[in-house]
Order: sequence, then structure tokens, then C-alpha cells
Amino acid sequence: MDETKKKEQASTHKIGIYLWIWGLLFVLSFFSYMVDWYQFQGMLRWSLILFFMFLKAGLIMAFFMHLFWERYALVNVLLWPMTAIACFIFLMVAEFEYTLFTRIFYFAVGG
Amino acid sequence: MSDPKIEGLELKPGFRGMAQDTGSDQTMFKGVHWGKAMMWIFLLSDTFIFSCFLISYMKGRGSTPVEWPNPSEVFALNAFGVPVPLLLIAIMTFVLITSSGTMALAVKYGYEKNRKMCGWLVLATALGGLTFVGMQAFEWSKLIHEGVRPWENPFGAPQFGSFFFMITGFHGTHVTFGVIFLFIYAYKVFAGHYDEGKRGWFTTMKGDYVEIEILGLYWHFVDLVWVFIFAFFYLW
Amino acid sequence: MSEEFNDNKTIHAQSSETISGGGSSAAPDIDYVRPAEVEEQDLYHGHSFITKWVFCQDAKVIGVQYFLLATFTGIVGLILSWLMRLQLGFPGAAGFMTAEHYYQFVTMHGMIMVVYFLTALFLGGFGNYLIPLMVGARDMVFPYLNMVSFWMFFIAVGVLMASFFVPGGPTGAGWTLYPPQTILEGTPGSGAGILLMCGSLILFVAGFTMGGLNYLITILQARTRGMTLMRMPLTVWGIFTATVLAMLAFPALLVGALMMSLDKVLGTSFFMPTILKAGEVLEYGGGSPILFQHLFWFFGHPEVYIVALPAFGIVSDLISVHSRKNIFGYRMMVWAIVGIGALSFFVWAHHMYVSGMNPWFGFFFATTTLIIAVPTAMKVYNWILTLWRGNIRMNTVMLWCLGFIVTFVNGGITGIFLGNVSVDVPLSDTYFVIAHFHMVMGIAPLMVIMGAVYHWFPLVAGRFLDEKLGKWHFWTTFLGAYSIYFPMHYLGFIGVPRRYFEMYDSPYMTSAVGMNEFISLAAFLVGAAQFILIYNIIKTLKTGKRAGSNPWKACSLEWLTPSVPPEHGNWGDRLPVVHRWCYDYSVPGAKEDFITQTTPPSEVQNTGVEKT
Amino acid sequence: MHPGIIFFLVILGSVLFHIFTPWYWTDVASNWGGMDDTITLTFWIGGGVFIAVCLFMVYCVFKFSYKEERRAEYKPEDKKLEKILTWATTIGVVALLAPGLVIWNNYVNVPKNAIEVDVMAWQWGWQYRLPGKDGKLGTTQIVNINDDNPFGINSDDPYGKDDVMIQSDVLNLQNDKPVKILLRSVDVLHNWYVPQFRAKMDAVPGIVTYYWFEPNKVGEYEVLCVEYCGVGHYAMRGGVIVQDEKDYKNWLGQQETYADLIAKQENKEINKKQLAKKTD
Repeated sequence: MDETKKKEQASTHKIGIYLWIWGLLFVLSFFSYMVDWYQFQGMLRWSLILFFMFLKAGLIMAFFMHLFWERYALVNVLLWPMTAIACFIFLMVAEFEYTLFTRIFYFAVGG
Repeated sequence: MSDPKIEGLELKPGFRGMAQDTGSDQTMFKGVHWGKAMMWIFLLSDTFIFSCFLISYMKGRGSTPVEWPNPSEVFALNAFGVPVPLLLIAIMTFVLITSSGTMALAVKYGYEKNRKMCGWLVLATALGGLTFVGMQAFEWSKLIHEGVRPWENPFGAPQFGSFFFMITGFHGTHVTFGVIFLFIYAYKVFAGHYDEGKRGWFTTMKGDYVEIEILGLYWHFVDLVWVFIFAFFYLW
Repeated sequence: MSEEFNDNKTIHAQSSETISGGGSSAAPDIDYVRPAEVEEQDLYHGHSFITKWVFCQDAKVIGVQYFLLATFTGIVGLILSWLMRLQLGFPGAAGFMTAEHYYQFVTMHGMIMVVYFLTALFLGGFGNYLIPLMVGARDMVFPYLNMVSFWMFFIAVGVLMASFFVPGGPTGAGWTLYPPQTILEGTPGSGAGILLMCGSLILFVAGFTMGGLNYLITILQARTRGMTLMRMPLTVWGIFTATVLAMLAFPALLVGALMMSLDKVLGTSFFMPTILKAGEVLEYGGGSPILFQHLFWFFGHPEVYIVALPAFGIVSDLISVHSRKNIFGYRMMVWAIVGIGALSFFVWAHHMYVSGMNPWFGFFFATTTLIIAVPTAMKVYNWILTLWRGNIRMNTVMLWCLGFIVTFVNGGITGIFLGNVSVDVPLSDTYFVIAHFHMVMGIAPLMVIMGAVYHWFPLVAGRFLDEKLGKWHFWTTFLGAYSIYFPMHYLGFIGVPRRYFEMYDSPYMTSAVGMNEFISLAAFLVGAAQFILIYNIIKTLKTGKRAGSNPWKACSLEWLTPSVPPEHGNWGDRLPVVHRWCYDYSVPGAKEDFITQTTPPSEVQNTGVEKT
Repeated sequence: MHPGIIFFLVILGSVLFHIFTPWYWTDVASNWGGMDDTITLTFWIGGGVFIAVCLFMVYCVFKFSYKEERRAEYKPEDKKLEKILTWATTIGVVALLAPGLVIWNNYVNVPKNAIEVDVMAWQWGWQYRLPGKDGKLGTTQIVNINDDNPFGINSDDPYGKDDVMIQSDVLNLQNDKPVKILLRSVDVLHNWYVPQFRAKMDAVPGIVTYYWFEPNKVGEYEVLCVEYCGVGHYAMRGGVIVQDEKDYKNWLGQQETYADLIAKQENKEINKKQLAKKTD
């Protein structure tokens, strides 16, 4: 293979990888649909939902959005701000539990 | 999209490379087009918008003592006389992922300067998006027909309708804008603007197939958001 | 249209041939700078009045446009504050003033000053003007988007001002817009007023996002050759970090404003619980008012730093230039800016200690808040250590910087009171809070803005502002503002609550009457003193002393343009090449007491310059 | 005049103002004296930093004024000095934060023997409800509120029947007895604040918030609303009377309970019916 051709190939990826990820996304979506179909409940449901969700999101970001091939400077700039979101989520979970508690404790009908 | 060649600088991989990129002059994201960097930062900002929506939804749903409607029943669709839970949503997910796949291929063929393939794939993506918006319109009208309103619904907590219409509406708006741009870009690909480097209508930048990748980033992001909405709104 | 673009042949992209040596083999060339990575930018040059001055794509013109419009809204905010102080100092003196009016003025004053004045001025005004010049770019990377950004801001201001003229007037719910108050019947401006406010904020956020993307990508991807991140002036660092905060914090405001509008228009209950109003139970139910407060402050606290960080950056540069000394501990300063920016996303609920949120949050937020005090204190130390053994020019610019240090340290210390959760309990919602945030994010940034105006006016207009008028302007503003806000803390100690239309019927508050009158008089004076600047500018534009090139003998790039004021494209034929950081002042052994950033190492051999 | 002198006078003036100010906090009348102590501590540390920084600045301005022939020092950074300053600041911050957190821990944990008081706020006024003999407040709902049930007590809640209802904006409290203030609002945000007690918390519609204090000085106090609640905000006042145990018990005995109110209503109904019968 001559030098120019190598360069050409380096700037684009084989079609196979896209088809793979594409297929995987369908399979994972099917699985997360099955979580509802079989009516899993409780922690099992939640962990399955989150697992499939993050896996799908990760695949889309890594391969369809090429983040896997990007340099770390970009990847890190994009991912670190998510800690602020994570903090917001955790605190809001604590907040809604507290709100719900006061509502049930002070407003629920009957003693 | 893959390692660029920077004159006078040998790019190192991994975190050492990151430190080197950050410390170097001129650009921090080596070999990343201005427009692409902009789209990434914009998507980061947009992520915060959708996160705020979903966090509000979580807080709203978690703190209401009224029972939340079961999405599995609310969004069920009758197929052959049997109610199938989340049928329409499953098809919508299927359509959106399909369009995401065609978009990814369009980007690939764009980089290979394969005008025909790229154009057709962008067009296919646009049609997929259009189908999605159409199905969403159908879903909305079905729910409205069943009495779901932003301020009330017959199934339980009134916030259900509020958050449903607001979040899917905001997502649907994103899809709609994406579809409009996909059609425009399909035209531009077929017209060869990216092959000749024709300047855009409002910008002084020369056309390049990197614009397909930029649009692709947006489109995949819309798909990404749907993954989260699907998990949190329909499966929770 | 094509003839309006630069012909690529006249402005050369610098190829590797134009630089000497390769830094390797035979003779290692100390002046070596890597070749250009990015192609030269094409610019659209306007020819008609409209494309040159109105719908202009030149970042410098856009910066001035932002500056003027923000100043206009600032003057509106100033007049509102006069009216409020008139009522507080001399109740009933303004005959038309009802409680409704008063609360509308409070609300509009707050929102205008924080968002439409300070944010727009620092990021839109200084950001647009200075970023491309300071990093050595021809313009912002997306000039068209930049233009749209300004006009979105223009429309946002228009919508905001329109709310003064709709039935019911502007919203009077306090600038924090807390529901359910905001959209309930009976609150002033609960109809059209609040919708216009939300609409205006959404437009502002959209417009700002366009501008912000420009600032970020210009700084990250369009620096000139040799300009590393750690050679950038702190002004750019401050504006950069503030823009990052804005890009990530404004979404929360956008979402909050949107949900509030839906509550108002569609009757959804995002923030609205069951409410009994005038004996009727309203059609709302199940919503959570505290959710809005979280969203608002998730935006609101970074917003404080969106205003403060550019001020930090700019004042660092001003102090450095005018004390002829490099900024002390540059790297510490950069990390402090970045650290403060990052931490600001984890402290928002310190505005909500007594809001009725989950009480356990107090521990988390008090800790994170006081952690921020450390990098902030480091910045203060470094400012005064820059003065130490400097060669301080006591001109107007330096005076504003010293004024900034005094007011900022004062306001920062009172911030520690309010950030420390149990100290905040007695002080929150009193005049102490008003005094604190006006001192730290009103007066202190204003001092920097004024200093920056006196500093960069010779660049923008080519003439010096009058020093004598400037000193009058400074002393009235500084002494006046200090005597407004310093005593005000003590009214807060008594327990005088904020947002009181009048308050003299309580026994222990009558002692505040005299002080309130004094504060009001000082406020009138300080407000009036700002018009000295406007007079100074008008006078200077006609008769001011010509500045020439690099009048302050500064090192940074913005002073090194081939023409003053710089033209569209900034750099003439060739982009500058940067060889050092922008603080090489008073280098031992050098001919002059400054070495510009473009001076190659070969010209300053045998001096004590350190490698940066 | 050298500008440094004016800056010096500003610093001096600030210190003198602080020492001689006639405007300062009212005497504390609750157990939250610790908050005042923390404020004093913050004044010492923070004020010390303020004075030190500003005086150093003034000194530099005098000492290093511009001279044509002089060169400034060239010293980009001093790692050791920066390290010392960082650690000193960190220690100062910890010294401030620690007592603050201790007091907050005290603030959110209510003593077991505290009397619960339901403070109900609306635009623009207050009313109060105390638990009856069972020591527990009944649950409430806004939709229940009407003339016959001014607090919206759930009628099927057994704890609610003996609740003492004070339909006045003045609340009596027993001296040296901790109170847990349970705040609720029927419309917008309010905040029930007595400056002498130092403690405060917003009343938020849709939830119940709380805080506690122990009044320790007999006397009458004014209650202010300190969370903006509309055009009547500045006039939304109330009162607290702190009494000895005897006076308090005396006062409490005279108050009406929810059961009394229901009985009164029923009597009224019966009387009405009888009246109607008689006229027939």
C-alpha cells in the first residue's frame, strides 16, 4: 500500500464498525424495551434501565460522534462538566425525598 | 476525526497528549475544525438544558404524593386488538436509531468525498427524522384525544402531562430543526457545494464535508437525548 | 459580494517558509515558533454605513455596540435605584411612588444590573473588543454569528424595556422571580410583565450562547502562533472562564423561565402548589416552589462569577501594567480563576439556607462555599504582592484598581459571613445581604469597568481621557459608594429586612432613619458622578490628547496593532508571532521597562528574562 | 494630597465606625447566642485580613510610587510564599467554618421536648396553632380551609381535635422552653422572623418547614416577614410574648380548641333549627 492511500484510510473508518454499532444499538434498545415488557420491578428494573441507557449513550457518543477517536483534550472538556450535573441530580434526589416526606407527614389525610 | 498531522508538533496519545495539546500554542483541540469545536461546545450547553429539564422532571415526579400514571399503560397501543405497551415508542426509537445510523454513514462517505452516497444518506436521515416527528405528532394527538392536557390528565398527577408535553416538545423541536437542516444540507451535498468549497449563505467559511460531520454531531445528540428520555420517561 | 472578501493573495497565510530555522539540526534558532496550523480567516468587509456600523461583523464594533447598549440599560438601572433610594431615605417624597412601583423598580433594577448591564458589558463589550486582539486573531471565528448575538441582545433589551409600557407594568416579584409570588394575581406585573421578562431572558440566553461560542472557540482554536494558554493575559482567562460558566449556567435559567411561562400561560403546576388566594383555592396543585429556586441559583451563583471573573482578570492586567511589574504568581492566578469557576457550580444553594430546602444541604454548601474563599484570597494576595516593589503610576486607572481592592476585600469578607451557614441565618434577607452583594458584585466590578475604560480608551478612540475629571469621577464614586454600603451592613445587624417599602414603625428600626437618609444622599451623588465620565468621553473625543501607539508601554498584544485604533482584521498583512507571556515588565538588563510579547528572544539576550 | 492618605483614612474610618457604631444587633433573647459569637469571630478574623491587606496596599502605594529612574522588581512567582499564604488562609477558613457547622447541626436537630407550633402565613398575616393535651398537631390541608376550619385541619385526624387555635397575629411562648416552629403558607413564600431570636426560615406553600429556638428573656417582641411576599410585605408583622410558666399556662387555658369551635358551630346549627321550629 502506498503512502497516500494509507493517509486516506487513516482519516476515515471502515464501514464495518458503523454497522456493528448500529446493530448493537438496535439490540440494546430491544433489551431495554424488554425490561418493560416483562415488567421487572424495583432495583432490577432500575439497574437494567440505567445499564442499557448508559451503554447506548456511550456507544453513540464514542463511535457515531467519534469521541472514541478524538484527542483527550476534547473528550475531557466535554465530560468533566457532567460532574456538576451529577451533583445536581444527587442533591435533587435528596430534595424530592424531603419534600415528599413533609407532604406525607403533615398533609396526608388521617393521622 | 482521527489523528491530524500538525506541522512542527508530534502529537502524543492519551493524557500526556492532552497536557501537550493544552500547553501548545494556536489550538487546544488539535486538528478540530472551528465549526466542529463550536458544535461540541453548543451540545455541551444543550446537554445542560436537557439535564435541567430531566432533573426538574425527577424532582417534580418524586415529590408529588399523587400517583404517577403508569407510562406502560398510557403509551400502550392496540395492535390486532391487543394493547401492546410502548409500541409506538418502540417504533419511534427504532426510526431514530435508524436515522442515526444513516447519518453516521453519511459522515463516513462525506469524508471519502463520495458525493452521491453522502447525499442519499443525508436525505434518508432527513426522511427518518420526518417520520419520527410525524409519529410524535400522532402520539400527541392520541394523548390529547384521551384527555391528557399540560395542566391535567385523567390518569393521575397533573405534572405528568406538563412534563410530557414540555420535554418531548422541546426534543421534538430539536428534531424538527435538525430535519430542516438535513434537507438543506442534502441539497448542498447534491449541488456539490462541498466539493467546490462554495461559501455558505451567511458565512465567509468555505464549504467542506466537515459540515456534514458537524450536522451529524447534532443529529446524534438528538438521538442521544432520546435515549435518556426513553429511559426516564417511558420506562421509569 | 465576493469582491468584499479579502483576496487571499494579499494577506498571506504564514507558511513554514516565512519562519527561520527549524529548531533542530545545525544552528538551534531561539526564535523558532511553530508554523501556522490553521488557514488565514476570510473576513467580510462592510462598505456601506449599515454593514460597517450597524449590522457589522467586526468584533470591535460589536464590542462597542454591546458597551453602549449595556451602558444605556445601566443608566436605566441607575435611575431606578435613585427612585428606590428616594423612597427609602425620604418616604413619600416622590408622590407617585406606591408599593407596587417600588417593588417593580427593585425587580427591574436587580435584573438589569446583573444580567443586562454587567454580564453584557464584561462579556459582550470587553470580551468582543479584547479577545481577538489579545490572542492575536483577526476577528472572532464566526463573525456573522457574533453580529446576530448582538442583535438578539438588542431585541432582548427591547422586550425588557417594553414591559415598562404594558398594562400592569414590569414584574415586581424581586429579581429572583420566586414563584408562586411571581405569577399570582396581585403581584405587580404578574401578567404581561413576567412573560416579557421571561421572554427577554430567553432571548438574552439565546443571543449570549451565540456570542459565547465565539469567545470560547476564538480563545481555544484561533490563537496566533506562539500564543499558548499560559501566555494569555489574565483578562482573557477571566472572560474565558466566565463564558464557560455562562454556557453551562444559563441553561438552568432558560429552563426555569420556560417552565414559569408555562405555569402562567398554560396553567401547568411545575412550581405551583395548592394555593388559597382570597378565599378561593386556585387550579394549581402539586408543584414545588423550591425547584425554581434551585434552578435559579444553579444559574444565579455562577452568574455572580460571570461578573466577577472578568473583573478579576482585567484588574490583574491593569495593576500589572501600571505598577510596571509582572502580575505576581501568574500560574496561581490562572488556576484560581479556573478553580473558582469550577467550584461555583457546587455552591448554589448557599443562597437558600433559610429557604426551607432539605436542611442537611447546609453542611455541604457551607463547606464548598468556604473552600472558594481560599483561591479568592490568593488572588487578593497576588494583587497586592504585585504592587510590592513595583513602580506604581498613581494615575486614574491605578486609583480604580486600588478602589477595587478595598471594596472587593470588604465585600469578600462579608461573603464569608453569609456563606457560613449558621452566621447566614440571622443575616439573610436583611440589609447586610444588600450591602454585601452591592459591594462585591456591584461596586467592585464597576471599579474595574471604570478602570478598564480609562485604560483602553486610548486604544479604542486614540485619545487619553482627561485625568483631572477622571480623578474627580473616581473619588466621588469610591468614597460615595463606600459610604453607601459600608454602614448599610450595620443596618442589617439591627435586623432591618430587605425589600421593605417603608419601615419606620418599628421601635428599634427608627434608629435607621438618619442613616437611610445619609445613604440616599450618597447614592444620588454617586449616580450623578457617573455622568462625569460621559462628559469626559464627549470632551475627549473632540479635544483629548492623542495617545499614539502603546501609550501605557504595555506588553500585551492589543497595543501592538499596526494602526491605532486597530482596523478590521486587526493586524494588517501579517499576524503577530508571540514569543513570551504578556507580563515582561522591568526585566533586569532590558533596555526599557517592558518587553512586548512579539519581541523575539534573540533581541533580549543577556537579560534576566525567564522562560515562559 | 497623596491618594494613599485617603485610602488610609477610609480604612481607619471603617475601623472606628465599627467600634463606635450605634447600629448593632439587638440583645439576643434566645439560645442562639452562638450565632453572635460566630459573627464576632468572623469579625476578628475577617476584619483582621481586611485591615492587613488594605494597610499593606497603602504602604505599597506610598513606598513604591512611580520614579522614572527606578525599576520594579522582576519576580514572576514565589512558590514558598504562595504556599504559606494558601495554608494560612485555609486554616483561617477552617476556623470559621467549624463553629458554623456545629451550630447548624444544633439548628437542624430539634430537642425532643420542644413544643410544636404551627405558624400559618398568608398574604398578609399570621395565625398560630398549638398542640392540645395529646401533644401532637393534627394534619392539615389547604383545601379544608374555610370559616369553620380556619387552619384546614383534616377532620378525620384524631390528633387535630384538641389543637389550640390562636386566630391572632400575636403568639405567646413559655420562657426557657424550646419551641419547634412549623411553618406553612397558603399562598406565597413568607418568613417568620424575630430579630432578637436570630433564627429564621421561609414558609413555603406546599411543604412544611421548621426551625427551633428557646426564648430566654421574658418580654414582647415584634415578628417581621423577611421573605418578599408581595406589595404588603413590609407591613406584614406579628408579635411574640414570652411569659413565665404560670402566665403562659394561664393564657393557654383561655384559648379555644378545634373541638370547641366545632361544638360552637354545632350549637349554632341546633339553635338555628330550634328557632326555625319555633317560628313554624
